[in-house]
Amino acid sequence: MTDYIAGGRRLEDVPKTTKATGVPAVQYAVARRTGPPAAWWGMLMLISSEGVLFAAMMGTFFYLRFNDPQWPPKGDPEPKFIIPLIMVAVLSTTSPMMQGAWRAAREGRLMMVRGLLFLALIVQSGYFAYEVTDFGHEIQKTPISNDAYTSAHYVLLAADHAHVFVGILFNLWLIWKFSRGITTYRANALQAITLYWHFVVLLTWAVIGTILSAAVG
Amino acid sequence: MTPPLRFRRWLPLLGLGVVLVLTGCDRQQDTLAPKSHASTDIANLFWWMMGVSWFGLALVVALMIFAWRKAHRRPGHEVKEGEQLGFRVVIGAGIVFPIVLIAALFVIGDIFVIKVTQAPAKDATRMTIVVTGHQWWWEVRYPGTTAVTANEIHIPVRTPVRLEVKTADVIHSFWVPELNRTIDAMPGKRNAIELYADAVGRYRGQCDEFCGLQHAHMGFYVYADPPTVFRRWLANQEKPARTPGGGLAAQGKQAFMTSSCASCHTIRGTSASGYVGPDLTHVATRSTLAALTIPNDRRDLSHWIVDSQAVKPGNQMPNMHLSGDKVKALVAYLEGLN
Amino acid sequence: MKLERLAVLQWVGLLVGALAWTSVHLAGIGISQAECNATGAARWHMSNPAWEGTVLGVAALCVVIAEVCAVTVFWRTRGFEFGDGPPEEGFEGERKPTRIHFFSAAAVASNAIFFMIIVLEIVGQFGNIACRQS
Amino acid sequence: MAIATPPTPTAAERMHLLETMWEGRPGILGWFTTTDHKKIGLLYFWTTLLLFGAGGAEALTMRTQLAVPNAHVVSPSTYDELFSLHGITMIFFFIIPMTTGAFGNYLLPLMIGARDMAFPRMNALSYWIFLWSGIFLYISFALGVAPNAGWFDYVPLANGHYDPGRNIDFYCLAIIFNGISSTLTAAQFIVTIFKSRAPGMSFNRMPLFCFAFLAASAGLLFALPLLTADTIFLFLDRNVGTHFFDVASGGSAFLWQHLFWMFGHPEVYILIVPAFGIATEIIPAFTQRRVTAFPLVAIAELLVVFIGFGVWAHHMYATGMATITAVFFGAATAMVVIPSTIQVFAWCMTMILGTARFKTPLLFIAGFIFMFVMGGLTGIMFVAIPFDQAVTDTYFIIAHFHYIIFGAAVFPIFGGMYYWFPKVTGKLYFELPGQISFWILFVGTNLLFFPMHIVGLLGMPRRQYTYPANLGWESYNLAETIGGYITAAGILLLLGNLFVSYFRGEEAGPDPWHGATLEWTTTSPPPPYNYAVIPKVSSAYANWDEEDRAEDRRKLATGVLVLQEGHEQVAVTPVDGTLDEIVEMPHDSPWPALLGLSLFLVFSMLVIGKYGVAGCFAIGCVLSLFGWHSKEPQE
Repeated sequence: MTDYIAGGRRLEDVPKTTKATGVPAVQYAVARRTGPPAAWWGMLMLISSEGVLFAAMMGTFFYLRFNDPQWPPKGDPEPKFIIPLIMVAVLSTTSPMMQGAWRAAREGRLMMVRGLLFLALIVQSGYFAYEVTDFGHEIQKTPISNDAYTSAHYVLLAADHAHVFVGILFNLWLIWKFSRGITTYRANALQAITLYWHFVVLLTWAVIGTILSAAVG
Repeated sequence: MTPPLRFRRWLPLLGLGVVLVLTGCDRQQDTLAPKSHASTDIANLFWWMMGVSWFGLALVVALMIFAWRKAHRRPGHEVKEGEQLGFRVVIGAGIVFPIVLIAALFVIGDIFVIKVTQAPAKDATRMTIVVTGHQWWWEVRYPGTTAVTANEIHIPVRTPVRLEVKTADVIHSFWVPELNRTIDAMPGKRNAIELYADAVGRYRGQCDEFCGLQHAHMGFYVYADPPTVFRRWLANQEKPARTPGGGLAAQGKQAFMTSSCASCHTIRGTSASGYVGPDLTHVATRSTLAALTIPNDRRDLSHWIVDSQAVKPGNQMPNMHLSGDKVKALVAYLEGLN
Repeated sequence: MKLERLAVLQWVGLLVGALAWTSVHLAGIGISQAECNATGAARWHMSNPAWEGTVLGVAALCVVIAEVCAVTVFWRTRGFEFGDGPPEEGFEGERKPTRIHFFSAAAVASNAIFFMIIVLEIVGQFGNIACRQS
Repeated sequence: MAIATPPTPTAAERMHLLETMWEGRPGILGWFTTTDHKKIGLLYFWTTLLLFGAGGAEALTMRTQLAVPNAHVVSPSTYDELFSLHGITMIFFFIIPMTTGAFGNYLLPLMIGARDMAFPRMNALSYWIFLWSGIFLYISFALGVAPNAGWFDYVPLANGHYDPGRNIDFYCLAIIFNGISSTLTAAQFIVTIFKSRAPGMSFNRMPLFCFAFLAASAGLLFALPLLTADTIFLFLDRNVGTHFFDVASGGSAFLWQHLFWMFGHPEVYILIVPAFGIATEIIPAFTQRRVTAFPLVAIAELLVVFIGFGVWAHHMYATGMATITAVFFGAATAMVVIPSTIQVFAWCMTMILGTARFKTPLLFIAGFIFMFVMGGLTGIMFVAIPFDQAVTDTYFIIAHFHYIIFGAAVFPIFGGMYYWFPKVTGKLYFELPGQISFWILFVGTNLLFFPMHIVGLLGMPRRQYTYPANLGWESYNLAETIGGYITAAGILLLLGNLFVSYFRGEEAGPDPWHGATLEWTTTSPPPPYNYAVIPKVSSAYANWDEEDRAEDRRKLATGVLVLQEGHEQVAVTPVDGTLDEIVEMPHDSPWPALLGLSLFLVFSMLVIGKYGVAGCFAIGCVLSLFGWHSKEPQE
């Protein structure tokens, strides 16, 4: 009777990950496992689905452009350049923050995790607050019902902002969780949500790129 | 592709019901009774494809029957026995063979046959007809002339005609199975096909894309006339409507112009110039009403005027509550518009 | 060849062909749309055949490379089970390249299909009149 | 593994521990809080069966209306609602939830030797969302504002100007609502297949059933967002005044069709690939032979969905796009056939090389192969663009895709019902009525669908509520209607047989067919923890590997990998299935049901335009999510 498991791993080497609570146990468990947890894979699936959603919306933007001799059409303002780019750059800084938080969690530095999460939350909320107010102003100046261009433009932006908002909710929840100590379950969540934020940052770049493309060519 | 007459004789034996397709009596929309080179090519393509398909089906069924017989002959086997044979068959019959066949079909269909069925080159035809789909009838115009009619298209026989299709509201689809393939009337786009008829005659067509409540009642006729007849017809259609000499018809005209009819229908040469319903300038020359829903005779015409919603529920023409003699007068007037 | 390298080649064989076809399929459709669309033609003035020919050719090349990898791996791992076989000797502990063998066999078939699609796309491109409405 | 007779007292002890650890709350309430994939699978089964009844009733009503020319069984507007609902119901509310939801949920964890899905609570959530979306759709029917522009909802017919009622708003929201459920299920399955397989089940040792469900899930995951985007656009066009599809303001009617069919064609393969999976389970069991050409069949199941993403515009050949655009789709359409031919010949060769016992399940699979080849061959005809353009939107198309969707997708579902009935209920069904039900169904469906080829070629367009008498269509339509009723009778006999068998059938025992895969190693019905020992797997036909099963029994005696200390399951590396970690699984939870309900409220507020109220309910959703995650598995 062998205690080997397929792949030549001894049973006692296999960590009981989600049972682990408290810094040392979690550190041990997470270090012992070779691949990312199911939570990370689940998030990967959901964001790849979301990715297709955004691909469809950007594809729509360019497809409609094929049919319109003038883009943006008469009466619609050219998209603003500088500020949006700065804002995305700012949002991008939260990506390394989240990564850092996840690393700190792996190394069991709990205060570090809380600090970075909080910092990221501040930046993200700032970004979101600005973008939403800006969105409000724009849509009052040039209503969404102007033409196909404004429709695609605003829907794309709104969808992106919605994803930022969901990310903010995630982080609020994480901070609440990590304020009550660490478990592998929370560490997994942090790893997954970090992935989500990397995705949102990429997404925002893509969306802004699509929208600015209206100003060129 | 050459019309394989042999196929017509023995292929039907393979497909029980398909026999009936060939020995048809009153089949006016038979894809497989082609009356033009385009639809002939399509039909032949189908016969070849169907022939090969029956062989494919027979092969698979034979394999399954063989499996059943074998299991009875000598049950029991060694689990991995014959794996190589299995692989060979799957690769040969499952990959190589179909790839060759289907690639050939692709080349025949999408390189050669499509040259006949796709839109004709801009200058390939001497004549162009513009058909506009409405909910639920067809408007027909002859560019370069003032002729406008509805639901009944006349073309000179054995003359390629460029037919351009557009829509006034939703997506419709222009389809005369015996003359050519389907072509959609897309918003903001003008699609074209070639309309050509080998023989003098009347060909039935129908809207092929779901276009709302009365999609079922959106048929039309294509008349292929001898050139002289066609020219006479077109010349007549160009004329403005004849003014009735007097009597009942004159009252009818009066009624038409004063009632709401005039706001929806056009009668060239009068004040009636509505665009909602069909042009009635020569309505009496048409054999049917409401896109082939009812014949164009006195009884049906008056029924239509009195209560069109009962005949074709949901159509754009409201029931206008006219007195009996007013209706009589209108019918008399319209029947005179030939 | 080392097992790790075979594993890498196996993934190349399995994924590169699929990736190449996906990209060329979308790119080719996009190019034809851009060229055969009044607005697009007015803006880009690109020669459809030249562009289509290039992207399709490159994609075909990628698929061939993938196929070569797949065949190599399949050949190097011949003699192993695909994995549907009975338990292997010494299966506990060290692992045999059955998975690599399995996926390489799959890749050989799939790349053949992708290659055929691209061939047909090339035939369809150059056998038809550019921008004629179907 | 003979669970019924534990080898040693200690083993019995362990199994008792597992029992207490895994069994959920008893009674009715247990069904609302359950996270057991088997219970959820059964919930899915009964719900989809109900909706199948609805869709079937709609179909029969339409066939009755079309039995004779110029009939007045239903009004034109009702007919439009009927064919729209029939399509939507059968695709989104019967086949997908029946295959992925019912069969997948119940069987997938069993086949990969897992104790539950990777995310049990999310699994429950997808069921509740599905249930509520079904209720949402049929509320519209009850209110007389059911979708009435077809399941394909082409604009401009579906926009506010030509369809002012709430009908299409119900369509958009029902599709999005249901899409959430399917997306969650798809992600769920992929992760479960990646992470929860039994140790040693590397990809090349995974049952073909799992490959099929992997393919279907991937298809759903990447296809649904396209439809979601499309329906969002349509909803906004109708309610917010955007112009995505409004040609006058720079929109495009083609855009809807492209996005719709980018989803719609992969959809077709999503419908039939699980059926392939069922076939690749039933055939080995009833031929006692491994499916031949294993790697080719496995990749074919994945390829058919993958290439299926590249053929969408062959639904749009009549819209008059450029020929050089169309040929791209023609080429892909030509070669997407090959994976199917691979499988068809692999199935047939397996039957020939093995010893085929044509019991009811295998009969249904044989019927499935016949119908699938039939529909596939008419499908190949559409490679020729001119022919497609000649018969598009006629009954020829209806015949083609009903041979595929009813013949190729639903027949295996029926076969699967018979095949796994002993596993789920522990009883054997009655063989003779089973075979009779097959022959009735086979005759019925062919009588129902074959004449459609002919009326299609005779020029009968789809979606017309009646037809004139003088076009030579009458006899065929009458035959179709008769076939429709025969089919219905066959389905009733099938269900009746299973129903009676449930009460009167004899005991099945754990493995009545000597089936190939793991689920036959455990009791029928399986215990809440599925397997007393995480099974050892060294081939794709684990139940036939006697040594491994013997070793499992020894492990149970020695307690290796029994994991009775907690609510535990193993997690492996995605590709090679090396044991990686042992994770705590979450317990029963009421939150998924509550979240589903509050989502239902959100959508019903959206459909009547009360966006503020919808927002309030959305906050409710967020709160129930917080509540959901307040309890961690290990707590």
